[in-house]
Amino acid sequence: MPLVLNDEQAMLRDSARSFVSEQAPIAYLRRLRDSHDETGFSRDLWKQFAEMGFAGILVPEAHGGLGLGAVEAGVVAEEIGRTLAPTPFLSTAVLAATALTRGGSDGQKAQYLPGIAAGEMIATLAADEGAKHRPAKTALAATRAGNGFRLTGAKTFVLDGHVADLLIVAARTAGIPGDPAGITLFLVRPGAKGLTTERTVMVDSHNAARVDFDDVAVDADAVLGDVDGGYALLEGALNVGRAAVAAELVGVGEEAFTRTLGYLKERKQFGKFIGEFQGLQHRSAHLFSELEVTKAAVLKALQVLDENADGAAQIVSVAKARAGLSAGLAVQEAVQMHGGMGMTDEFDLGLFMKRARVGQELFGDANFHADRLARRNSY
Amino acid sequence: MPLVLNDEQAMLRDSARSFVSEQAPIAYLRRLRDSHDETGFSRDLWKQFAEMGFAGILVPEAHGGLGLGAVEAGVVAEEIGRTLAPTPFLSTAVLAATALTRGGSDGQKAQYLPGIAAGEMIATLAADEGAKHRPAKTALAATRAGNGFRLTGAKTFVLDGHVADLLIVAARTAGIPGDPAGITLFLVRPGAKGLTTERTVMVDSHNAARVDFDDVAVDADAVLGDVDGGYALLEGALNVGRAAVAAELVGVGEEAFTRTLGYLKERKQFGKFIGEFQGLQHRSAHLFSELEVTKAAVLKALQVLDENADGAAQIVSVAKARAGLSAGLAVQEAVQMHGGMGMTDEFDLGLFMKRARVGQELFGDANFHADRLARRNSY
Amino acid sequence: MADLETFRTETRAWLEANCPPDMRTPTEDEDDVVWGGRNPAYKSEGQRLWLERMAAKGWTTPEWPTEYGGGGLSREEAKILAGEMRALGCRSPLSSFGIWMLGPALLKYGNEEQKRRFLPEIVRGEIRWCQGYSEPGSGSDLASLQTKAEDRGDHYLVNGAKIWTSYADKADWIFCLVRTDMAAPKHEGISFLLFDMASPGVSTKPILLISGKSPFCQTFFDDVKVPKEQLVGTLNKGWEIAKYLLTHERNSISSMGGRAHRPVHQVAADSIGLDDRGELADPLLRSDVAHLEIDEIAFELAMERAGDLAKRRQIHPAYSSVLKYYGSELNKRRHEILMSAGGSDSLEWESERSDHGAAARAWLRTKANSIEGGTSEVQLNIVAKRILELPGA
Amino acid sequence: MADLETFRTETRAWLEANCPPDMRTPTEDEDDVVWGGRNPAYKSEGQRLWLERMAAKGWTTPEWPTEYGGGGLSREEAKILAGEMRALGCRSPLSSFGIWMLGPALLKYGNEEQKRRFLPEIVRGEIRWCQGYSEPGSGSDLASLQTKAEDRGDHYLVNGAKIWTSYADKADWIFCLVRTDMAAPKHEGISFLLFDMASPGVSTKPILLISGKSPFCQTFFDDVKVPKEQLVGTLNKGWEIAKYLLTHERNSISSMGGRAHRPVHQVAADSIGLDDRGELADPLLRSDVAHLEIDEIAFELAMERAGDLAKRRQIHPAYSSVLKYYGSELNKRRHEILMSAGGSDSLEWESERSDHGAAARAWLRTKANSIEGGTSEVQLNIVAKRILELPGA
Repeated sequence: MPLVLNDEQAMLRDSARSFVSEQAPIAYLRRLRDSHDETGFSRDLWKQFAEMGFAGILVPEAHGGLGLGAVEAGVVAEEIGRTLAPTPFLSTAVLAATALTRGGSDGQKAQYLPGIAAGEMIATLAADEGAKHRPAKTALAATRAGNGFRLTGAKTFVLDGHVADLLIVAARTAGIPGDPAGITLFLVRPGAKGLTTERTVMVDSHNAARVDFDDVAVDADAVLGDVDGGYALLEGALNVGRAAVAAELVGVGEEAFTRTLGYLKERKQFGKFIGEFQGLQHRSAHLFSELEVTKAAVLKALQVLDENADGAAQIVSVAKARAGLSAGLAVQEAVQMHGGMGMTDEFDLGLFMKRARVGQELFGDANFHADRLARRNSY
Repeated sequence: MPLVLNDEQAMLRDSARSFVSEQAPIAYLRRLRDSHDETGFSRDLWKQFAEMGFAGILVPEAHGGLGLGAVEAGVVAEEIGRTLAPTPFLSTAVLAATALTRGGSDGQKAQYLPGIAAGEMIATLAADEGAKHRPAKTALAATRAGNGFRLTGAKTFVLDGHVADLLIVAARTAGIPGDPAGITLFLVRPGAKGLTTERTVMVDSHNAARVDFDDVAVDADAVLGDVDGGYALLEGALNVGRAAVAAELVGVGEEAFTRTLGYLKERKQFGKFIGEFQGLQHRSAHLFSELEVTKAAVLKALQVLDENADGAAQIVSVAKARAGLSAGLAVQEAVQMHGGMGMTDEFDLGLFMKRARVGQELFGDANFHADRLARRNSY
Repeated sequence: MADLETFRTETRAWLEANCPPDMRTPTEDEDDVVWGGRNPAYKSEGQRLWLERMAAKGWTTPEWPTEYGGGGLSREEAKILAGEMRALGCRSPLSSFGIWMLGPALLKYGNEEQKRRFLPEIVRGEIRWCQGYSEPGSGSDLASLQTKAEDRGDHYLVNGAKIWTSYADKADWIFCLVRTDMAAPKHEGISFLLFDMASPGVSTKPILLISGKSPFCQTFFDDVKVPKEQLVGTLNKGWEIAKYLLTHERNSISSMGGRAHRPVHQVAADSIGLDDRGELADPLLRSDVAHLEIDEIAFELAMERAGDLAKRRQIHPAYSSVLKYYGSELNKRRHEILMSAGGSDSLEWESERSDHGAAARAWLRTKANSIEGGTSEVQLNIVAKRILELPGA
Repeated sequence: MADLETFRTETRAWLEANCPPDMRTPTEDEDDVVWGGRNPAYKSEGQRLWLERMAAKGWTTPEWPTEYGGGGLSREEAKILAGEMRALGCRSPLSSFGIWMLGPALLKYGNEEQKRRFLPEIVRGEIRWCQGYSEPGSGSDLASLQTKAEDRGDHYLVNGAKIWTSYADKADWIFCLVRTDMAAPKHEGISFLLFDMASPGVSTKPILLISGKSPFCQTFFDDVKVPKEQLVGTLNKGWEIAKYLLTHERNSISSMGGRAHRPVHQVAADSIGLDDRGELADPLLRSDVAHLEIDEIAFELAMERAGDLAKRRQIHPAYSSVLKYYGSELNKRRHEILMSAGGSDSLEWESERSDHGAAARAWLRTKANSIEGGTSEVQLNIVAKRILELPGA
């Protein structure tokens, strides 16, 4: 498949771009942040996202979605990255929609997917337990009790966890932390007894939460997919999430770079446009090259996810690692080339730097993915 | 101790610099290389080195040497680096002299050290066995036989191994490869039965050899230091060697940089001196900074070796790692900034690049030393 | 030498007798730093007493002449005083841009009347000064400053704006670069003025950084009248004073690139743990940390070496640019790695658990290291041109 | 479409009938490449036959017009021919700077007589050409070339020297940039000449590289007489032809940054081994390798994407500079890591064991990647100015 967007995808990009830039420009993030908004995004705006089809982009048409693929989800994520719009897109429309669509029973799908596609249900995946992303190390214990299970443990970095109507929780039903086998996914409602959620306000003013499970009881039909065999489903959803974050980071990095290029062409120092200085020219050209190489890898990862989801792990790792590194370089160069102005909160670049950092960490940083690639290639 | 040379050391540097630049300029290396000289250096010239005191710089005065320290050895090594002079300085005057002085019995010292100091005996240390420097993994087997030992195995990257009059061989007398304990050093003469030496012509036209041991018999008094306890002595000698190579790499890197700076000031392109281009200016200033930071670490390592040899491992690793990396950067920038000319054999820069590469590898590359530092700091 | 030993003994005795016990403990937060000024904010009686006693001896400025309130000590005596204070754990009695910046400039460029008027107040910490150099439009090209001071007979009329004025909202007076000749080449129309921040027409606005609150302000001048006797040095020759102060500043830039208080590998090990071999349980991060720590150790030694060379006058006057460049870039890299080590924990921004986002705020704050005090690009230009003597503008 | 299918069927049949069996195997070394020329060095009868048969059909230059000996194929037909040759594993019958470089320039800028005289020889591989562009003093500033051609009535008298002329010692003729107006601005006094390397006054000297032998030569012209009808295009307008050829060259730069034939991690594992966890037994090198392989995979995709964009005419004309820059720097980094992986084994230079220093020679050779075909600095300038549209000279 050619490494370019097809006409439909290009149209989707254009409509996502104009929608996001009009409805959720950077001022939207600032407003939510400065008003200490408790939800962390606008439910009304998310409804509008849903009306555009974005909430259900990965939800099958039979359940009210668009039934599109990872490439289309990535197109939307990239545009979200350009304005840093906080939305439940990643948690709900990507992670939860993928896990439910792939792993859900007919009943589970019918119960949850239409609400997701309609923008009415916020759902999320709770995978991490420590400071670093290590899904195979899942330790949160799910022990059989009667017909169901009881969950005890803690999750961190749960996107939109404090407002989610549904948590998809990775838990250990067998084996020990580190074993891929023995992991099971559970659908848990936030009102469950013993479940406490603490919103963690993050550097990027996007939503995350810590969720504690103190002997939380769930029924047998809360299991998503197979008992003990949830790792593949978890990794499958995470891979789509990783590629979507990579696409978002492309948007973040490109926007930071575009603003920097503009500044280089208008700011004068020592009687010259600073873009005339060869030192900055070479660094800009290098950064452009890094971003271009990353874009190719990210698009390929999204395409492979749609063609052969099981074979996508390696290219997803390449895309996620590179997207984090090149967006990280873009925001650092942006702040440095803007000088003192780039350091002020009033200016937007800091917001890009903060989001890039969170995106780097989310679902595995460059070192995690390089390590994963090495393991997959037996070295 | 201040991180500067004292007056005596500065005088030594000046005399070494003028001696080396007059007696062993780069043309000397070329001549040896192009004539496929079998010895790989000039024995006469090495005698002159000895007359200057350089061969015995680390040999105690009682055995005919100058009885100086690592700082002084480093001063000479750095000057050798500036002209890439092939000499047995590292093998004989640094490694062998250190091992014999520290570990030798009175008889061993009296037997070998005067010859080393006089420039009459070439001696070397045979440590490596594989492509990478891993002294703790020494596997060459020394098994007790009668009153002595029999050695079987192979050594690689033995400096001056094909012309050495004495080999100091690290062998395993107990334990398994990877154990620091169980290593013993042996003094072996090249004529020993079962010993074969193959010169390996290296990219930098400096001497190295592979040495095979096929049931080579040595007496009990061939043991240098303690049986099974040779690792500390081996590491002690290697640390002095590492710091000396680091100093040599400072010389290599600085000379490559100096030549490049000269070229930047005389070469014109597009009507300007190429040194006017900010891209090259910034890279030059960055390289200068790297070299300066390295120089401080190398001098400190040499000083610490003289103050507290046992506590020097960490700073030696810092010095060796940085010296390899910054000399590597210096030669790469040198070739790149000289353009096509830098790629020709006729020009000298390629010789600097080649020697820097060998120096990076010798006695552990930057990754080896970073790993070593991490282990020493328990992470 | 005997005199110096006597001085040491007497100094030690005086410090022991006069330094309040709570001034012998390490400073822990910003409140522990005494800035003085018209409305001094003493956290404790010990702070007030300690400043008063040290100021009375002129030891807030040990080497300044006694006629201006200074301690009149020789270089050797001042070293002994510093050594004894360190030995006893005495805090600095006073932090002051007056001491660090303005004082040395006044001693060099001020007239006698200015020295008598301003220096004793600085010694006693009675007036808190701020520095008006950078402007919103000037950036690295400081000499392009546009704040103008028009000659109105008996006074100058100042209009314009400054930025990055540290603690301008708390300062009593400002020392300020202004343009007094609009027509001259940019370096030749600049003058150095002193004026009261309480003057009508002066206003300030704190700057919020991406890392959060900061001491920096924007400062605005709207028809501020400045008496002519508050011009320091020659009219239109202020750039010379500015250059003097900039060099002074760069030379005193602290050791930001040196090793962190807690080794990075310990932070990483606490966050990530060690594996069954005792190695950091993230092998690729371990590689980053080890290479970083090598450079940290080496950079500390480079600073030490620079100090030793400077003592022997064997150092290039622009060498501080090498250290400024390397140290600030190293510090940025360190905090990138610390953020990786901290993972999602270090991304929290407000929680108690994260000490109100201490890791993230520190990381973001480091991004200014390569901008403030001359950008990395400016340092590289200086190294290239002044030390390496590369050609060109 | 039906016609194209017929063409495909007929082409396949012809290739099957005419391509000698030994010309259907992959090329293994330099001897397998056929360069033609006055004194062709055929390794086998198959090579000779294959060239003769392909040349007879004009298929050494499928799209050139038949009147000059070319195949006269349309773009679509040429693609079909290439596809069928690939399917059958047919080797290229002829490698030739005449085909790649001079021919396109002659077709665009040559006069009718020149086309009739030179193109058919190129098609048949009878004359081997070399390219005289760079000079010892010109470097990246190609237009500063100094080789001069003086008008002597019926001929030009050429004096000067060229460098980096690939295979000049084996070539029959040269296409050469010369200065024909010493007084004009540098871009406006250059002309494009063709002449016989057997002319009196031409000499060549092979260039030994730091990596060893190379196809490059220095070429010297000492009073070489060149008939005036061998000037291509307009006098003093040769820079236009040069620019045309340089763009042509950059666009055809191969995929040097793509993945190596053997993955780096395999080379490393063979040399260093795996530990008890199955990880490369040098954890820090493992980190370097993994990051490298990520970039290798991504760069391959970047090339693929560029090709896909180019097909859709959605690519900036200077985009090849991005790939040239990135690919050559990546290749240098790859070989640095390969040298680390190989350790002391890869430092050997002459032994059989090391295949005569293959690793070290390959490593050294990569250092030219960022110089030849336009330095990395030139590529970055092009990206900055033409793609990013940054201001300045």
